[in-house]
Amino acid sequence: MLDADFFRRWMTATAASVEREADRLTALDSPIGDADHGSNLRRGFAAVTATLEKEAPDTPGGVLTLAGRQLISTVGGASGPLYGTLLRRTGKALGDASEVSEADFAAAFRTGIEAVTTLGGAAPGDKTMVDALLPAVDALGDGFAAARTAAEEGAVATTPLQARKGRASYLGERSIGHQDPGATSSALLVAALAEANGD
Amino acid sequence: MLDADFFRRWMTATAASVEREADRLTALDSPIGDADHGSNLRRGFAAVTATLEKEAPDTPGGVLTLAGRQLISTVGGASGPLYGTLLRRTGKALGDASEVSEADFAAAFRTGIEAVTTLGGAAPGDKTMVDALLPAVDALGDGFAAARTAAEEGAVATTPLQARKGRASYLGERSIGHQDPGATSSALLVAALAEANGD
Amino acid sequence: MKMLINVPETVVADALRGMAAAHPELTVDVDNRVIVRRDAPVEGKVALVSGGGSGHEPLHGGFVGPGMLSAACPGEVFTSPVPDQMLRAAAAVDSGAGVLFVVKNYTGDVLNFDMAAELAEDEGIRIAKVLVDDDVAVTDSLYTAGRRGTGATLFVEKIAGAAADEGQPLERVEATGRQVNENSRSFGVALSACSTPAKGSPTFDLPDGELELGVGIHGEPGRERRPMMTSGEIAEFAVDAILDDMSPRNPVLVLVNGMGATPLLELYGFNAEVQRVLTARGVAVARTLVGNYVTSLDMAGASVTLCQVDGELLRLWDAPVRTAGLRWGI
Amino acid sequence: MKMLINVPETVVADALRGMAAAHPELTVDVDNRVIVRRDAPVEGKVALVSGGGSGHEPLHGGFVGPGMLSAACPGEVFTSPVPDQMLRAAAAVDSGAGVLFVVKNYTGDVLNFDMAAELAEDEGIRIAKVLVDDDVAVTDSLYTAGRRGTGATLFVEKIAGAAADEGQPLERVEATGRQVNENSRSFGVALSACSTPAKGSPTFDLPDGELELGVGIHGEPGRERRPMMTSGEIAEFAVDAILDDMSPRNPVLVLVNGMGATPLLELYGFNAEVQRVLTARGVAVARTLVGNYVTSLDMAGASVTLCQVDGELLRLWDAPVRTAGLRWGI
Ligand SMILES: Nc1ncnc2c1ncn2[C@@H]1O[C@H](COP(=O)(O)OP(=O)(O)O)[C@@H](O)[C@H]1O
Ligand SMILES: Nc1ncnc2c1ncn2[C@@H]1O[C@H](COP(=O)(O)OP(=O)(O)O)[C@@H](O)[C@H]1O
Ligand SMILES: [Mg+2]
Ligand SMILES: [Mg+2]
Ligand SMILES: [Mg+2]
Ligand SMILES: [Mg+2]
Repeated sequence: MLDADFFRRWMTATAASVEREADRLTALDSPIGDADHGSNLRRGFAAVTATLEKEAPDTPGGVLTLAGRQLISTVGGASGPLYGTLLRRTGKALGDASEVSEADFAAAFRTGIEAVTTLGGAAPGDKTMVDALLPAVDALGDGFAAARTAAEEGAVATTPLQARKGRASYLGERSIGHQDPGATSSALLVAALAEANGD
Repeated sequence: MLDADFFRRWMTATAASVEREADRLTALDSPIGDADHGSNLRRGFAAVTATLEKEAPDTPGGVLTLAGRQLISTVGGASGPLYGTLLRRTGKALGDASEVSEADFAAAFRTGIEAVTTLGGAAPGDKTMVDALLPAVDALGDGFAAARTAAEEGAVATTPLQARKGRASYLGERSIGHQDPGATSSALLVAALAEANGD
Repeated sequence: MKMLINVPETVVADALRGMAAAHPELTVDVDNRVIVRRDAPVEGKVALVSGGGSGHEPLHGGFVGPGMLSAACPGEVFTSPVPDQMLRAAAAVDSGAGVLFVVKNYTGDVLNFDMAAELAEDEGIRIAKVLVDDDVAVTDSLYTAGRRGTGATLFVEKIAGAAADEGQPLERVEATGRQVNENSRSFGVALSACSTPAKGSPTFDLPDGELELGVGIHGEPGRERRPMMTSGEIAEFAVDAILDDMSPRNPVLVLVNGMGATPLLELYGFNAEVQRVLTARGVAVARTLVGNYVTSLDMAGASVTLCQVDGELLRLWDAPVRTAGLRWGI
Repeated sequence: MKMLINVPETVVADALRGMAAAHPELTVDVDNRVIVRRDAPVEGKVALVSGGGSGHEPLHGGFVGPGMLSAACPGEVFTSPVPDQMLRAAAAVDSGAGVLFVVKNYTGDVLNFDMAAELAEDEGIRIAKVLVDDDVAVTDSLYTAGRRGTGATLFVEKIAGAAADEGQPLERVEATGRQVNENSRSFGVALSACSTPAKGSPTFDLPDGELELGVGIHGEPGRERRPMMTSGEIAEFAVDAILDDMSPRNPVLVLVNGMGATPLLELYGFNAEVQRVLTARGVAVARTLVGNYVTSLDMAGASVTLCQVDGELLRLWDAPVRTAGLRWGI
């Protein structure tokens, strides 16, 4: 079973890896975007860990809802509302249970991802974060490590795609050949899940 | 004896060498000035030859006075009024004789150079056109070729000087080590004199 | 890339402190990143709120004042602001007559303003929205996020702002803003990329001798790269790209906009070519504005925006405006 | 260096055509290179004429209009205009009350304006002159051509222009202009060199990680090169260089001026630092202007100008002005 502490560790691990990889995320956002994805997420997840320390919600749902709200309030851009919605809706779906099973989490995470696709309108193959998140949640049944691998493969697989959503879509065919920054940060998020689990 | 045709040839030869050397003059004006000396003089002497063709004055004084007025009206910057005054005052000093001796010209040219120092306030050693013009007029007694050599040496000798007049003076000691663009174009003007004489 | 900054993290806050010092006629909330007209809320009048990533100055903060915006929300550089800012701005300027959000069509801006609208309506503030999407370099199709909002933002903010200042109701101010957007088309070119403080180096490589056609205002590359063109050729390309997509029967407002690092001397020269091409194509010009209005940090380049105007829109364009970036009539 | 131009030779003429199209309130004589207020000569009023090399836009052409200049003469890029232009301008704007030449202190500008003054007086036009020399980076001594005229030109043109607009006689307008110059000091820094169209490449090399302190507005290198500094450090250096040379007891006007390629976002941030330093040094600020006003083509960098003002000068500064580049009160 996963408790509030697990989800706090997830957020802390995400913040750490986003901090480590911020320059790479920004560099990926440079040829096909506006060169801010790394600094956006760094700002957001630093705020998330700070607020989690201060408010210390004691349920899994409370942790993720607060984290999502904080991302919405501090990130801006496309990724702020999208990642914010992902976590907030996942958190809401978890309700106020003090512990949740891995299956509960997988179902809630899928709800969160669906909220992202509703909000942003992206379908699989549009070269967005969805291309890492969906394979990850599909693989969650096989454990966090499998989800991590699926997310990473999903991120890499965005390279040959032509973007249809977000800024990269303005480039038309010139977006082909570059890995999507948002899919890359989604892979970090999922990897942090495995890390929080000690995998 | 030197007739109007000789002075027309002088101006044409100057225009041609300024045209050839414009980029070098501008390049010299770049580290210690504002990178326009070549284009300034090219514009000016092109206008001079055009106007001389159209108006065709028939005295040495007429040619130089008209050339000087034309420089004043088309060059601008520091070099426009200075070179314009140089030629205009030289021309005025030659009066309306239809031919002048080399000695007449040397005396008139000195009057023109004095007008330049009065107008611009530059003394020898201030790293200006004066540093090529004065040695040239001093050497004119030995012929145009000697004047050319003196002007060229004078121009080269500006390199180690610290500028005290014109834009280069703003640089203080950083003006040391660069040849003065105006002294360099003055050497072209004097060399054209030798060329007009067939030296 | 050298910049006149302290550290990248404080660039926006530093700029807001500097704006506050230079413009006593504005209330600048540095901590919450909201710039508001000192006299807001103006009794009985619709308020206009806009915002977007920073780096496009004077847009939007420089357009706050009588006759134009009531408030602006600057985000991080090239990053849409967050809903909290927009909500705070709306609350500060609403007189009860409602608030019009002017939103440039970028995924981030749209999502954040939508969230803010929901929150504001929860607080009883009436919200309407105009989405600006004027950039013909982007095809508006299922395969893109739709056209970008660029130069037409200035026209929308000025003209809808004048309508609001006259006391027109929210629905009419919104309709006017939409009409201005529908009547407007833009096309931009870059001679160099720009450098964001966070990245510290140019967002893309643009070799000497080449230019990018069809760029936006966020340092993204354009649709196409070509060997360098003359000002006259660029004017033809840009105007024709616009006229491929609109056939003005009324006279147009012309905005010849600098991306930030192109000297005004060049912009005026470019304007001469734009006017030449418009005349050749039979397009009548009502007014022309030349300058750096919707910029892209230190990018070299320019954009052209045309906005077709009838007598009423022209009257609103000519109406008095008093902001840091645009000012006439008062 | 790519530029948005046709060919270097027509840059100034192209820009004038573009200005003419954008500003119907100006009479632009493209062939003779004179920009004149449409309503000139204004009966009974002293006229102000300025000019200088092009590349500093909006200076001077952008400052022609009610409350400021009567006419401007743009020279080639970074090259003083010729006497013919100034004479033509003076003849076009003189109402009989005389003409004030506002001349930046560069050898070329001084010589050409002096020649024009002689010619104008031959034609019966009364001429007075204000020489602007505010740049403290240059020592005013026998060993230099004297201090350069930079940012203070804007203050002189605005304030003397307001005095002329009020109908003050030539001697008083001249005295006011001189007083403004004497009360003003500037200091500029460059983060990059600029490229003139004729040369087509940067006028000097400035490696990454270094800046030039004490630059002028013509792409000349400054007095000193240093490792890159923060915005706050630059503000301290610039303000202290100015205050070494003046001890304002009255409040000052502050101009935080961009050299052309520095984003407004950075200029506002720099202003915040300038204001911080001024407060720390006990200097009171009356008004602040931030923007690209006296530029150096595409140079990145900024300058600070302070002008000490008493109540009368401040009143004239606040007086209405309506030009392309500076506008308030009308
Ligand atoms: N409509 C969308 N749906 C899902 N993800 C999107 C959408 N638009 C953009 N993204 C994701 O957001 C990422 C960019 O985030 P970021 O750079 O922070 O925002 P912005 O594009 O506003 O600068 C993209 O790489 C992409 O993965
Ligand atoms: N006061 C002066 N007296 C004599 N020559 C001068 C003076 N000032 C400048 N010069 C000459 O003018 C040259 C520069 O001319 P130019 O570049 O055409 O004008 P500007 O300095 O106005 O750009 C200098 O190299 C110098 O030789
Ligand atoms: Mg981005
Ligand atoms: Mg020069
Ligand atoms: Mg962004
Ligand atoms: Mg010059």
